Amino acid sequence: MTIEEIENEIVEEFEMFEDWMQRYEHLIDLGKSMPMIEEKNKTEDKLIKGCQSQVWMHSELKDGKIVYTADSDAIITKGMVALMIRVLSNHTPQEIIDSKLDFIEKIGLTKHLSPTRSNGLLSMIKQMKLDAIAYAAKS
Amino acid sequence: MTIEEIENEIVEEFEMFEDWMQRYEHLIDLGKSMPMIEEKNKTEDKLIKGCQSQVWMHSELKDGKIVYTADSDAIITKGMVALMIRVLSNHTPQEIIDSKLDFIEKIGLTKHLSPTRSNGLLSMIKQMKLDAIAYAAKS
Amino acid sequence: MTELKTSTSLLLNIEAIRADFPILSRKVNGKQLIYFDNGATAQKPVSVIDAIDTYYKNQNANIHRGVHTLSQEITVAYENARTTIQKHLNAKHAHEIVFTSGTTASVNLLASSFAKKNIQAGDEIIISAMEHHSNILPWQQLCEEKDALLKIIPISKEGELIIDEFEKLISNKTKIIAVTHISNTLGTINPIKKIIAIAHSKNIPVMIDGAQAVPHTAVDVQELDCDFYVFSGHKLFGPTGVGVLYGKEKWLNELPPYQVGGGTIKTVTFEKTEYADLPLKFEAGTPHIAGGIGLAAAIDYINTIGLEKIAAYEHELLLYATDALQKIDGLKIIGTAKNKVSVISFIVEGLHPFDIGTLLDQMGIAVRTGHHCTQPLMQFYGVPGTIRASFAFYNTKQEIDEFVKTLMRVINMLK
Amino acid sequence: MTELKTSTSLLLNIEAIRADFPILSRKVNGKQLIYFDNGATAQKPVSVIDAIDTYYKNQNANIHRGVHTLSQEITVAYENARTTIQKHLNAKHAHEIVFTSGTTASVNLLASSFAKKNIQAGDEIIISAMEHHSNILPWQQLCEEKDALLKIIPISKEGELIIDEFEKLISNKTKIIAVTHISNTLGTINPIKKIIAIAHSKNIPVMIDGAQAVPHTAVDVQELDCDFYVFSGHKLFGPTGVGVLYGKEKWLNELPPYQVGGGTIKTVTFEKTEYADLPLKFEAGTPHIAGGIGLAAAIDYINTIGLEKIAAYEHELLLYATDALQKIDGLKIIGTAKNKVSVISFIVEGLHPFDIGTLLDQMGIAVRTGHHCTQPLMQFYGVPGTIRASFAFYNTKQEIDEFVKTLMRVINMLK
Ligand SMILES: Cc1ncc(COP(=O)(O)O)c(C=O)c1O
Ligand SMILES: Cc1ncc(COP(=O)(O)O)c(C=O)c1O
Repeated sequence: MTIEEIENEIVEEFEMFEDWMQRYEHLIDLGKSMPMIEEKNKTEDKLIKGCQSQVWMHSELKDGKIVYTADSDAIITKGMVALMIRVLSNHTPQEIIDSKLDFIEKIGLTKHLSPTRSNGLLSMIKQMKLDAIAYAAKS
Repeated sequence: MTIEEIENEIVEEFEMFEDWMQRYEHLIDLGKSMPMIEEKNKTEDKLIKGCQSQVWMHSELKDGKIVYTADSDAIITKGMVALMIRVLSNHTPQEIIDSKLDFIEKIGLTKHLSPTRSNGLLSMIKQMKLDAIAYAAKS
Repeated sequence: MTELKTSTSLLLNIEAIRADFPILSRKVNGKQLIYFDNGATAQKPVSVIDAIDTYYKNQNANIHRGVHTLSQEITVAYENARTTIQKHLNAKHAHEIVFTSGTTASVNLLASSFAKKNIQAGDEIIISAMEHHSNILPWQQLCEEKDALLKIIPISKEGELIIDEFEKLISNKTKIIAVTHISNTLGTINPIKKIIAIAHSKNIPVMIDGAQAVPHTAVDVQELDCDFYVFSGHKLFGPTGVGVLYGKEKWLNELPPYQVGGGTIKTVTFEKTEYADLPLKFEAGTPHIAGGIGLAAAIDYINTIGLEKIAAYEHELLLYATDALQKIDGLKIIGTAKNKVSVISFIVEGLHPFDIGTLLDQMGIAVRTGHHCTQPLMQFYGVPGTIRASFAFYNTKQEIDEFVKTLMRVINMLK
Repeated sequence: MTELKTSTSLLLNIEAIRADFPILSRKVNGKQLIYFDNGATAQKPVSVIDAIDTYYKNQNANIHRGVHTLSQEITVAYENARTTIQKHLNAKHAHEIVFTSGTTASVNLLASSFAKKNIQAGDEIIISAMEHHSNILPWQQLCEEKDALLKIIPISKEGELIIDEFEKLISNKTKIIAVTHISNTLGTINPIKKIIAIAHSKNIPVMIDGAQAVPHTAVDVQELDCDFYVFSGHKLFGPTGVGVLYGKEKWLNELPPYQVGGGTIKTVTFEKTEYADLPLKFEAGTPHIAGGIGLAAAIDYINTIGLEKIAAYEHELLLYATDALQKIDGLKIIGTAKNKVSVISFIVEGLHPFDIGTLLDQMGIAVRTGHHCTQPLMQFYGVPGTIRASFAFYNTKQEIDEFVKTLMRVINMLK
């Protein structure tokens, strides 16, 4: 599936829920079942510090595609990371760089995107894209 | 006349005016005809500094009564000084110390009495009373 | 406890009080707002909002230097606001009340001004382990600049200052002690009168951070005999951007000005400047006039209710909530001092405060999560942060019931 | 001139504009208020007052650190306010906009922070002879502390900076230049672009005091290329207690923090503190949230009118009033620069400004009298003070007529 197709899938998924409480339940489930970063990769340089919670994000290039793994100390944050990984992982650096990620707006996650927002979803996306740029430059 | 009698006289005088513009005219006239301080007494230590205008105030004891003379660079301030001198001059230190000066309130001059009021009518009265206390202590 | 509950609640007409706070009728995420973040900032009664409104609509002018009526009227009003604060703190003189932009600004002013003459290399400053960053960083920074030493009064696991240890910290190099009256994270009410007495027996001045105290308790600076007392307007149901530094006249006269500019001077030439009398010496520039007026309105408001009644009612809320929270499995209250105000920090085993806070918010309940600007305290307790519910006198037991019920649901979701 | 009058006036619907400012319908001493003290502080449009009202009634929460909805919403609104200011000044980044409590605080912040690393004994700082005390004292104080030298750009009798002399003042010891964009006493618009270019040709940074400029003219900090630009909200039709320090990113990153406390840090231990990124590094403590929101509302308001139109209309008022005042016997205008905004200072031979101001006030006319916090400038002109009438875009020619008529009556009374 293309990034956009996955995005649409997620938007449909989220539209099924009646309220945000259910959406958060879903995020929590996603968080619990996320592809976890290996302990050895949980290093300081993989750490994205938010004011409230932190994220470790690791990427590898496999067959020209980036595979992300991550962890967070907060489960909701982890759920958001999981969403991002589901959308971006297993795509080429260029596809990731070009992604618009409109689904964030569509599913109403934008309120977590404010520049000062504690969990730093924005810094997370920035880091994922930066990794992609780095791989693109190398290839 | 006692201090209180002079005060009442002034209150009556001011009640005759229809508006504050006329009162100010009267103050200006009083200022112009005030018993002036001698130049040699216009020294730094006789100076009461306001933010906007300044007053020189000199006092002498004559036959057990204090005689004030003064000057100011602003004519309205001078008028107010003149009023104060008319009330307090030629009275004994004790009478001056005891004076309540209710007329200030009655003729509506209180708005010039605010702690930060630029012309410092308050500092003026304070200085006049301090002089009286000094003379009372000496006698 | 049920009996106590009814009896004290009757002291306050909470329904009427709540009607004074427009924001309390707001909905958040489709739910009725339950505002338990009062420690961060308090809500404003309509009398405060109206005072600000009236100022801008009818009275606005610059103060102190104008001869015209508007300027004179508002100068008097602003100075009356100062007097309201003076009386509220029972300060000896109105000019002992310096307006600042908040607690943080007050501490910075004091630290900077105090250091200029009174701190040399090797000198010592004492603060406590439960201070807010705003009462740590200014002292830490000046210690770095002056090569002085910052000493920390330790606390017990319950979150109480260890007074014996405090006495041992004092040396003949101690130049000032800065402690919080009430901890914003733990709710602990510190024995500041005792601390001040001990310090004064060794001639050391004391600054009290009252940011969390003034909304909950009456403060009498003369009875406490503190040298400095600081707080913010916005936590006292007043406007943002205004705060107070109370200082004893003797100290304020002695200290050099901090910020300088319009209003702080008697005369200026390019060679030399003569500074104004108190409090203007410390109030450079056009002040936050609406802030001063609004803060006085806030003080008037709480005084019509009465701080004793407020304290009694809030204590009841504290007991009620503590009782209910303690029954929740895996929940641990951080800060269990004997003397507390209505601030409860807690963690839930295995769960992240951020997750809990986010889900509570979905249900309209505003609590604070994180380090509450007391990172060293978090390090002491070995937690990344806590969830903090802080109650004001407009909160109710029904709200606490709703909060506890929702919290249990949230914990279940996360487990 | 009559023709110009009608044509430009038509640009603005003054009646409608005046209706936006509630205070303008106020009576003072039984007379309709004529407010000509805009240089001291400007009046507030109802949109600003409403923004503040709405904030307190519906949005109040502490920002930046809360996970709950109220806190997030107002954080976004506050950061949007920063962006509004950024766009208004055409700054490159929003984080180049630092909120302060006013111009005076901005200058103090800059002087103190700049001095820490960049000023040594023997260094030189240049200001001008027409600065406001708020742009004199902070530099004077730091020169005393650091044993540096304060140099003064002289002015001509007309009240214009003498640029040739300025160039001569610059040496390889000059570390910073701080000049006002527009003189609050004289109305002079200084050639700051030229000053900045000259300074930059020698690698010296320049701070511009824009307190009197932002209400009258559009400012483009990138086009000016100034390193720092400061102003107050209350003179820009916004709330009291809020101001701005604009600084180029490169400079703000380089400068150490000034006030420290909650919000300024990434991590704190008692041993060491790591400071936050821009602009938070300079914004210690709970900010004046209502102030930031209100200031943005003020900027939105003037932008709906348009600063170009405002400047054109005010220029017309300036010419009209200057013309009428010049005809009065014994009246002397202080400040006759070619480039001026609508600020007129004058004296009347043999009469004290205070007397004139007091009597004008009796007739409902608010002007400022005194030294306008520019004592060195008064010394230069050899006067104890002036009467200053400063016009905003809500003032009218009818008001000027009334003012001139009353002034003549007042002069007669005093003579
Ligand atoms: C040119 C100038 N600079 C600085 C200031 C100080 O501004 P504030 O009092 O708002 O800090 C003023 C205000 O009078 C001014 O006119
Ligand atoms: C104990 C304590 N001190 C200081 C502060 C700082 O107050 P402000 O942010 O109003 O400057 C706070 C506020 O969080 C506090 O709780």
